[in-house]
Amino acid sequence: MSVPEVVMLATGVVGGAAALLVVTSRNVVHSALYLVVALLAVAGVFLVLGAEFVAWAQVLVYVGAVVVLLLFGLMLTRAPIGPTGQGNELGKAMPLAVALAVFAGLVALIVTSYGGEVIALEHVPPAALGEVLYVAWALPFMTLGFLLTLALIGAVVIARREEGEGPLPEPDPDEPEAAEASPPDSSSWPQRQPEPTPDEREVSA
Amino acid sequence: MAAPSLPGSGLLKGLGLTFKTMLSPATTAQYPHVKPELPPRTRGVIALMEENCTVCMLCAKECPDWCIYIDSSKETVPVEGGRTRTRNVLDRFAIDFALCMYCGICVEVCPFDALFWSPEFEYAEYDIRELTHEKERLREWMDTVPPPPPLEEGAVPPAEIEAGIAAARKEAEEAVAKAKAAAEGGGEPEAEGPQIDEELFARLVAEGTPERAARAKAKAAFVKAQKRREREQGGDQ
Amino acid sequence: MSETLPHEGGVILPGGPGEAMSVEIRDGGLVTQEMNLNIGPQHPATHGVLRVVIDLDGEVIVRARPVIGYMHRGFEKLAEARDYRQIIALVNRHDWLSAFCNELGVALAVERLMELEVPERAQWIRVLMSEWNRILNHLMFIGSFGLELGAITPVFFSFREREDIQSFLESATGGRLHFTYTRVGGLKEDLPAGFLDASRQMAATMRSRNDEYRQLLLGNEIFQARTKGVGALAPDVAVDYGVTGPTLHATGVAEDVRLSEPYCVYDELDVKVPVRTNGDSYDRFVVLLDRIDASLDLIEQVHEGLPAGPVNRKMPKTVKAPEGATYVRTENPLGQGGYYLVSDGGKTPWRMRMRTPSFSNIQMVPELLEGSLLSDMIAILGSVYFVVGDVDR
Amino acid sequence: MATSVFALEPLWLALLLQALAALLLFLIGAVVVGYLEHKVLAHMQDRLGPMEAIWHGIGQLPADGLKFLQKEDIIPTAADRWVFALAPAVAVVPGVVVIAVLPFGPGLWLTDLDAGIFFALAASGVTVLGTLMAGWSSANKFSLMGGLRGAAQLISYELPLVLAAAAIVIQAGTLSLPGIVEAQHGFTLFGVPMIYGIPHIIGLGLFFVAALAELSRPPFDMPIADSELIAGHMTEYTGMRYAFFMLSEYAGMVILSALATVLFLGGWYPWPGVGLPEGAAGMVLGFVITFAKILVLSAIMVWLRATFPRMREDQLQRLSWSVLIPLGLLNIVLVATAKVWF
Repeated sequence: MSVPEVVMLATGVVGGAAALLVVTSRNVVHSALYLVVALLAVAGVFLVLGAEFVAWAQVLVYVGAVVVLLLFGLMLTRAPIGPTGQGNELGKAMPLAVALAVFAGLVALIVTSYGGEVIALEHVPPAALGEVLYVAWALPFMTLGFLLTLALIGAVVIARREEGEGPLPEPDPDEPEAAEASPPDSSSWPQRQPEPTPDEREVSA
Repeated sequence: MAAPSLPGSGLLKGLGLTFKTMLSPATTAQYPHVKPELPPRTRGVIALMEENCTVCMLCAKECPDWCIYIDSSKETVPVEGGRTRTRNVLDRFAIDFALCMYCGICVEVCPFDALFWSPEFEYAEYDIRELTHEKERLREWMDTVPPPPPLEEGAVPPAEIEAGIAAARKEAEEAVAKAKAAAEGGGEPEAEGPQIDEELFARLVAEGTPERAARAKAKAAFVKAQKRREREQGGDQ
Repeated sequence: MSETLPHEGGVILPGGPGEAMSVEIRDGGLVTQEMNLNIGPQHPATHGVLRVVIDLDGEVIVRARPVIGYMHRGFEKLAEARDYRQIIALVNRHDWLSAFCNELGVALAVERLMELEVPERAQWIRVLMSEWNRILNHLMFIGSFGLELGAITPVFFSFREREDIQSFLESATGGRLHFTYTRVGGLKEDLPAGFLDASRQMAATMRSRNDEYRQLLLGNEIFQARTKGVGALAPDVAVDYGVTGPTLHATGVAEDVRLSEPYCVYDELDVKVPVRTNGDSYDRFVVLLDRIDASLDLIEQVHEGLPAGPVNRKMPKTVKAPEGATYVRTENPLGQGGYYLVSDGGKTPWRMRMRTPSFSNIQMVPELLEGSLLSDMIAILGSVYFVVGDVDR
Repeated sequence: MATSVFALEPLWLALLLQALAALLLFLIGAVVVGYLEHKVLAHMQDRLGPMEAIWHGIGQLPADGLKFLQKEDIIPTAADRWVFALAPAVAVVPGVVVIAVLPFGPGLWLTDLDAGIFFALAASGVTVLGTLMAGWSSANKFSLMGGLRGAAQLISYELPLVLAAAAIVIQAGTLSLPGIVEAQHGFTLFGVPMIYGIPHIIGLGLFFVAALAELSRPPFDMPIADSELIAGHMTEYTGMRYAFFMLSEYAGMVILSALATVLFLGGWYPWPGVGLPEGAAGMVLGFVITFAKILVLSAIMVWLRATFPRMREDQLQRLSWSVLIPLGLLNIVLVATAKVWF
């Protein structure tokens, strides 16, 4: 075996093992951390295949953002540490079946598409990738971008509509500051409990 | 709503100040290398003038946290041609500085001027027991006691000090000669009680100023005038 | 300690073993559970050993409860076994930032019981010392407030000034923090030569330095965003809780003992009480800075008007207050100090009760904290001025 | 374009040397910037800072390192041992890795990736995982909140950071860091050689602000907030593990300053159009120039720390989403338009 093949195999094994641990781990946060390993392994596979840009995109988007978001959510809801019980007791058979089915489907797809064809590993410079993405596939790419933007706007709209707790409204910085010399004015005494207004709720990730 | 984000003048002003501070020399005192200059009244450590102590125990009694330990014994002193007298002998005088709260009550209540403050403060120890200074150590601190500072303009020295100075001066005068009739007590201020500028006071009251406020203003005016007079006198000499 | 709400109805999804968190769905929405958080007794934001138990919903404080008493040293009881001279050394210490003002309050109470008239010069010097002590105190809070908001420089600046002021106060009193300069019937001794010059010089320096704080913090947009509208206190609530001092002045109420019930020679001086109207953290901070200027004005008046004369009355060896009771109010740096002195004619008080400003100010904390963000808690605790020793005594 | 001085023949030797150099640069950079912070901060606060260790406290940080080494390594009973122990490493490793692509002078880089800037940003974004792991595994509520805030902040500020860098990539037409430096070297504005930082002043501001937030440096240090969360995710850490977090912070300052130097300040060239001598002299000079620029940027970070209070979590989120990100998008549009126009 050549060096790239060995590396490919190694990253594949690590990625597979980590993926298994993601679903078998009792601790959700551990699962998320195994996911990091799995995703990094996938980035490694991309790297071996010469898709440098995709590999770094994988790291930036998935490890740097998606998993962080995931962990963020977990910490918010499952704050205390320790294994998290049984969870959903639908049994292990069904997820396993679904996973196996997906795996089989993917394998079949790859085998039928490429068969025994050997792909020469070559480094794809980002410029070439850009060429493909923005020239040959410009329309699908833009459609996708448009779709994602719509989804984002939708998410913002939904998040804003929801009433509920949030930080107190910001004081208006344009509000004129009480002048040093101005006499005490009882009419400007503030409310004891300012109500949060929906407009001023924070829209965060 | 506008986020408080755009770097405004306030942010820049602060940056300017810190930058200016960076360029000016720092005020840090390089302590172990440069010793601080402490005023004479600093309550650093208590010194004992053993010779003055009569074992009256006042300091030990008045100490709020009982950190002064005194042992004494009686000694008979034969007096020629008279009855023998007993005298208190100081066997032990120790101050536990681990307990002391540096309030200075002992120094203040001592009727025979046996205790003094010294600004020395570098007597930290690794062992807390070492912080109990016995009378020998306390006597050593005596060498570091500074003379009391002169008082601010307009102050009246305490009566006993004044009396002491007067007595000493009188003695000195007697010893030198009886010829001169020098004026006594050059240093004291002429005024004891609050004096006021009567003229101004009358005018202010006439103008309808409340009496207290008028009195205050008149007093301030008087003090100012007095100071001016003193300065002028000083300039003449 | 946990005061979480009982789960009424709804579906509770199982939590893990030993897990305090469970998920409840009610009315089609996720019911979140509050997190109980102990701020203190060892926490940098509480200036000592105050403990605030808060319940958090996300970062919003739902409930807050200050737990005090970690620093209780029984000052009032101790005072019953101390003679009046010793008490003065003692009351220096519960509010270590207002040492002189506290000892002055006790001395005034004893003098009132004894019906003593204190020499004029002593009274003026008492005012001078009180005002310098006030500035010392405010500098401390100005510095620490900046620090709590994450600005680390003001505290070094304010300690630089504190150091200078303490140094020349030390030349008169012998102490840097615990002055022990007042005596029943006057002062320990008169000012040393050169003190007034040093004081004049420091007052001038302090004025320019005070502008530096304004330059460093007040105009800063981040500082304004962190403090404006945060912890806004309504004047009626403040009065109800007995809040006094700068915290009260920031709400627009100009109650100040130096004006309403003058002691020493405050009635002969032109006392200015800076007042702001919003009652929020920003205003409380501005009031502090303005009070430094007001104190400097007073100090300059004392420089001008200090009369000559003795600073002490001849006192008996043992001071005994006649039988009776009195209550003296003083304007301490943090608010109103009250000293209730009951004497049975002996050389120690029969009972001495202190009304300390910090204790009243701290009562406000739950009122202000509830509904605010955790980060605002720091801005609020830092600007409701209190000293834990003064709270717990 | 110059090639890396580390392009040696036996691959293993090159790799070894590269790893060593990366580690060394990481440590030296962190220590130098740490010392800079000690001194600049002190003088801005009217004090002297460390003065005793060797000369003007120059040995303070190595001494601190030694002290950290001998400290007891405490892992809280309730902590998740493995995650707790791993977190400092996770915080440090990305920094070391990013060093590999940073050009410190002509030929003074370990490897020149085609997608260098992209890699650097991606890898430095992984640092937050260490924060999150530390925050979660410490079994401490303050740490947890610090971790949460750190994560929220990183997600918000990663975007403006990448957007600001993307505008420069459009301008330079390459993702490679040495490539950007060379492109900048040839850049002229109306015929005058100019660093990117001047026409791209918006981008520079965005990048700098976002970098501060990524590093949790004041005024964006809410996740650490020592007066409030008591150092956030680092609350439970002691000894070497704590030192690792500090190292990663200072190294992060070096890395992001170096990136800003490359993107906006002309890298190792004193000014675009002004060349460097060939050979070793040029390398040394280039290294000195790069490092000087890094130190100036780090000093500005320290300056901000000395002056500003920290922003509240919701304020800094609002700043990112409603000011920086729209500004970043606008910047890209402007740059792209200008690029096509001229």
